[in-house]
Amino acid sequence: MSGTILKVENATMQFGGVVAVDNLNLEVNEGEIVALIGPNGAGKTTAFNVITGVYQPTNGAVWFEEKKIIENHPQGKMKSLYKGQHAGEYTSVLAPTPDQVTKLGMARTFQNIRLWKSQTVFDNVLIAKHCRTHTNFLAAAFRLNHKEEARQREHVEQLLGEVGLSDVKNELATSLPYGKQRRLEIARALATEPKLLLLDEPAAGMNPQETDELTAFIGEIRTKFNLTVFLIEHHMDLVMDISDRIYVLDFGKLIADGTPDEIQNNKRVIDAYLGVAEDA
Amino acid sequence: MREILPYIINGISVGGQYALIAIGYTLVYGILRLINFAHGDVFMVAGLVMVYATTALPMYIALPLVLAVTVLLGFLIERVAYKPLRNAPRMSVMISAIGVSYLIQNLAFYITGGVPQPVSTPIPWISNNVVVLGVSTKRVTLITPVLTILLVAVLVYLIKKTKIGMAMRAAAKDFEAAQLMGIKINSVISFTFVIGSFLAAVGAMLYFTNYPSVAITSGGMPGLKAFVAAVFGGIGSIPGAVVGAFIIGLCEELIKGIGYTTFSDAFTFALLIAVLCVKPTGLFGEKVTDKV
Amino acid sequence: MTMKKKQTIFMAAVLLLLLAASIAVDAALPSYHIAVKVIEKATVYALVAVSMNLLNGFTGLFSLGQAGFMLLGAYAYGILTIPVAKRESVYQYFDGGAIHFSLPEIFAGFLGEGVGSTVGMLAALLVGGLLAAVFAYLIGLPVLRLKSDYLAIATLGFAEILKAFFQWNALGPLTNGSNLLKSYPAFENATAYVLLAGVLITFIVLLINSTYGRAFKAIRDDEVAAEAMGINLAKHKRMSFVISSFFAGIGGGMLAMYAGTIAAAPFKSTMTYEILLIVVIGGIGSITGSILASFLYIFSSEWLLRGLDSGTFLGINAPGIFKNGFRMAVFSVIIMVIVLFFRKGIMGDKELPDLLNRRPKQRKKGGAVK
Amino acid sequence: MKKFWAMMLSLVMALSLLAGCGDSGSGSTGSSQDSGNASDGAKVVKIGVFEPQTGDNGAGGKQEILGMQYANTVQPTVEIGGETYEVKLEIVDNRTTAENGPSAAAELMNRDVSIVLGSYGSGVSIAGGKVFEEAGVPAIGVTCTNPQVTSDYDCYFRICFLDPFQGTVLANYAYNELGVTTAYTLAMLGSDYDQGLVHYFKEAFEALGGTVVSEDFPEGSANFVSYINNAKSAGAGVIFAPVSTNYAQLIIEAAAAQGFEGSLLGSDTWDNNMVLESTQGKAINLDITTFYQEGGNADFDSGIKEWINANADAKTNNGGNDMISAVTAMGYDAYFTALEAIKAAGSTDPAAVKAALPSVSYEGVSGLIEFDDIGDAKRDAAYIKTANTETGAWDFVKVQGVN
Repeated sequence: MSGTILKVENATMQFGGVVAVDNLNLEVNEGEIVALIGPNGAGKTTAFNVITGVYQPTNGAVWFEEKKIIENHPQGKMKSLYKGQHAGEYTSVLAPTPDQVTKLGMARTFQNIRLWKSQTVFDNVLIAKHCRTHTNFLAAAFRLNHKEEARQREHVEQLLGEVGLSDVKNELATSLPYGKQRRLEIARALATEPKLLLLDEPAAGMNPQETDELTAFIGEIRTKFNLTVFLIEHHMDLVMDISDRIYVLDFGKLIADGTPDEIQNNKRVIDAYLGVAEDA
Repeated sequence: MREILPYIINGISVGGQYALIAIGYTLVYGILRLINFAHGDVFMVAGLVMVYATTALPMYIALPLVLAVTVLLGFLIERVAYKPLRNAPRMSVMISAIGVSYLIQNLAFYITGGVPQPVSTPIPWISNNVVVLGVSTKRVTLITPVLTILLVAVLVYLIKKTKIGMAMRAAAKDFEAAQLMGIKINSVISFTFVIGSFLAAVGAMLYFTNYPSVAITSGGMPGLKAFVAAVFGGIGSIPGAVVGAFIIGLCEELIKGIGYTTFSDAFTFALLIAVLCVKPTGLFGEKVTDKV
Repeated sequence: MTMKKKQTIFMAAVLLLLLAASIAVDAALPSYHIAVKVIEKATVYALVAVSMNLLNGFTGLFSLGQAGFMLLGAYAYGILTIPVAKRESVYQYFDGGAIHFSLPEIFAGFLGEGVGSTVGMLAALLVGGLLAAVFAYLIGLPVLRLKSDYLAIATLGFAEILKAFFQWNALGPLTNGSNLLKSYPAFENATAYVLLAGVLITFIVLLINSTYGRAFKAIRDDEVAAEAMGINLAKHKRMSFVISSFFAGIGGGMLAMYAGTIAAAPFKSTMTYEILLIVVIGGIGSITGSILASFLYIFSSEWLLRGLDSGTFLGINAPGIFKNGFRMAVFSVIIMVIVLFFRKGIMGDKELPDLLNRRPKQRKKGGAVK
Repeated sequence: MKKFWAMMLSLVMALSLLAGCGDSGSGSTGSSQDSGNASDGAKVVKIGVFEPQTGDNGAGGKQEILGMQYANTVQPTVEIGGETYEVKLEIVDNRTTAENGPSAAAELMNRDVSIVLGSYGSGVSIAGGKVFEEAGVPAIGVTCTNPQVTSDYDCYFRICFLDPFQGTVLANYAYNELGVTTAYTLAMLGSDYDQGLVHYFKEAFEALGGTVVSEDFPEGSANFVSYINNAKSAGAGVIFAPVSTNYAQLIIEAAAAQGFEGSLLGSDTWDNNMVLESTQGKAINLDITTFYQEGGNADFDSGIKEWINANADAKTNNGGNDMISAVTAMGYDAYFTALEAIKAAGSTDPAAVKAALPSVSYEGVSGLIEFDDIGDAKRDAAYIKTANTETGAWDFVKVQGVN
């Protein structure tokens, strides 16, 4: 409960002339549940995409488990277009692809659910195990990895049991009700054996009852899987309920951070965000 | 200079022919994000109709008829083969396009018996020989690039200034948003196919004035090359398609001129792969980022 | 699990039945009988169609380079197996060519005539597959980053470039330029084709049902999600592309065997389209569908529907309608009907055993039924 | 529903496969007796026609078939062992390319033919030859000019001249008669026919002391202007392009447009009415070699013209007019050569026909047909014709031999 698992350092993401994330600095400690909130278009998902390797930041770095995993500085046309800070401080380039980031122990869900549509619930989770297999394709085709495969299948069964999806494991993922699809996405992310779980609006589109269930669920899995959770959310009840700390983003800039109580009473946050939030 | 002049004149003419086909590809791709594989075959059908019409009817009826039939064909292809698949995966639509191309070729084969149809009554005046700068060539060779540029100018005006043109641009920018804004997307798409087929028909008339017969495979190669030209210029961009077509036409003829005739087609495809790998947006294309 | 086992047994039974059927056909009919030829050709097409399905149907990569990879396999097979004594006459314009050995003869040297030459032929097929795989690897590096339709056109272009190179006279001592390669050995009966293609297709099925196959399907369903779940897109796409090309290469070698001569000209986009349409008819994402469709397609076009082209069909004599090209016209109409109205083809993404065991997911609420 | 339809399809397939096997299984065991009896009691002998009707050589194949069909109307019966047999043509489309050859050939075997005629194009002939060889059925190549067709197979015979002969004849003609010292050759990439002729032409022309510039064009080319310009800048006095009919027209068009002043030289594929038509009214010199000269046999000419004009399909297949192509005449001769062989064999049994073929001697419209040891026609002369651009007809120039 001590080390910093994730550190975003001076990260700026600029698309053409638009600065989507502006000099973002944040830290997530091991075992915490940290929320990233902000009005629509504040750059929250962009920040997630930078952290998980989908986008390469224009400038800045990301550290995971005290190791620098992502770094970039303005190059090419961006050199003259760059509007952010800390130009020139970063000189090297580290650009892992999302799958490499995942393999390091960081898994995510998506704002708009992205399950594998033609696959069953069971297979959705099993496929996520693929990144932890050690066989090559020949061995896999000739079933020389049957022990590993059996272990994985068992693991998936267990995981589905723990998230309460055992009874629907042979259904098509897309045939599940919305709440369960969200849950399946989390289960799928868990199957990659992450240390840090990033949830992008896990409660989007849920009713209050489902939201409550989800809140409990997130708490549960944190303990069960010994996880750190970093989430984006609009449901303030959920955020205030489970977060240890909160970061607030507005127009790409960090405007506040602190405990739920501190944030709730922060004047700037109330002005910028709480007053206009539609879900609060 | 004297030596390469014939190659340049010929290259520009070939480029003009490709340009008229390439616009059809680029317009459709701009809106539907679909490679209309059947476009080259529409071109071929235009040639066939021209052969049949000009032998049976006087020129002033035959030529408008070619335009009308080709435009109708383009319209029908869209309605029958692409419209029902509007919400289907991209692969299905492409397969449908390949299927249509296959169907047109096979039907044309059935009708013509697989025998190339001779252009027995070429369009007068433009098929006469002329001598330019000491180089003998057909008049159509000189007319093609001029006519191409003229038509493109009209088309650009149409797209920039008229209402339907605006609707086309809107649809190309954001398909769904345009639909929500009350643009009748189906008529815009149909219109796009009509324009594309019209230009292909004009292209076919010029092309098959230069060449003595129409075979069922006549559309294949020019079609593919025109598509390469469209990609090269930046697909979705009309000036891009035209510039790309002229560049490809010129390169092809110059390559023949320096003796690498074996690779004159292969070069076009190598260029395509190189462009796609280095700058997939082509010369004038806009960058599209996918939303995650 | 038990259901899976049942399906496996069923598939094995079907394969054995096919094998038994081809043995019976071989025993009962002379090698020049049309039934033998149809089985041989359909088997080759089935292999190639399945290899294309692996790429287009299971990994979601729309590639149109299949004919190019088949060409590589066919040439590799021909070049490596033409008997040394025949090389002078085959490479008549190139002084007997640059290669002066023949794999079947080399293997026959120390394994005996029968076994040795078979091993040599298989080795040549393997080399063809590997050659196609190496080319796929190289071309895949730049091309696989492209999105669907660009990928299609780039692979199509690649196949055209290959064709030009293989017809180039400067490479004549190797490829015989525009002239035919021939006089090479071939399998003597349909059983050999069925056996080899069966083994290879079985391997593809095993691969698709393995963890890698599942990863391919994940890429097909949602690339972004697959990448986020730790699947290396570049690696897996390349793997699928290379494996598919490997089998296309072997398929090309087998087609060369079947045809008896090799020229680059037939390996054009039309051939790729034909295979693609077989895949579509069978159902994109169904192995058994591709196999079934290959047999149906080859059987009807080579045998059953010949009458459509030559005046009399099903006893109806109408030379005015049933003339050349009618068969292909009918085919293309059927294909359009399938593309537009039965988009899932014969099998959809199901396999033959699925039809026997209803999947549990189909029992559930209305929404679950597809 | 889907399940049902998949099952039905597989069932139909399986059944028809079995039915097919059953059918012809019995057919092939008792081949000669079966094929000898038609339903109406008249005896029938079947001649297989193995020709492309679709694909790149479709047009040429069809014209070749016309000759056979006409011959069949002229002589619909044959006397075998004192009995009159009706001759039936079994036409199967081999679709030009080699991978379609074996099944087309097998289909002919399935129909129990006694002898096979064809094909236009050598690649597919070699592909089919393997099947004929296995089945022991003789085949007569009509216009496949590649030497390897007959050298590879015992069963294959041929009535036309070969590439080496034709290439050499043309080289001699160009060098000696036209007095040209630089020649430009143009062949389609991937066509063994084109490349083979160019090879022999080049060999012979260079042996005579001339220089040859060779270029290839990719399949599907339409613009030949640059090639003509290349020929002009090479200073070529003659362009030799043994290409298929379609390209021949394009080359003529381009040469006329570019004002090429030398001669175009064509091979037997150029002996075609569409090629001739495209020269009409153009300032162009075109000489070709061919198997047959229209007007060589007045009866044949007028007969087949009448037949083509009376038959709409035949006219379409002939490109819409009644000009007789050399391949049509060759098809006609091939049919009668086959009849001679059947007569000599005194049987419809393929083995007997094959045994009788080597000694057949037949005076056809294209000249005397006799076979040498390999099975090739003994031909030592080709016709050279020139296109008359005013009248739109071929004018006979001379008979040219190798020497």
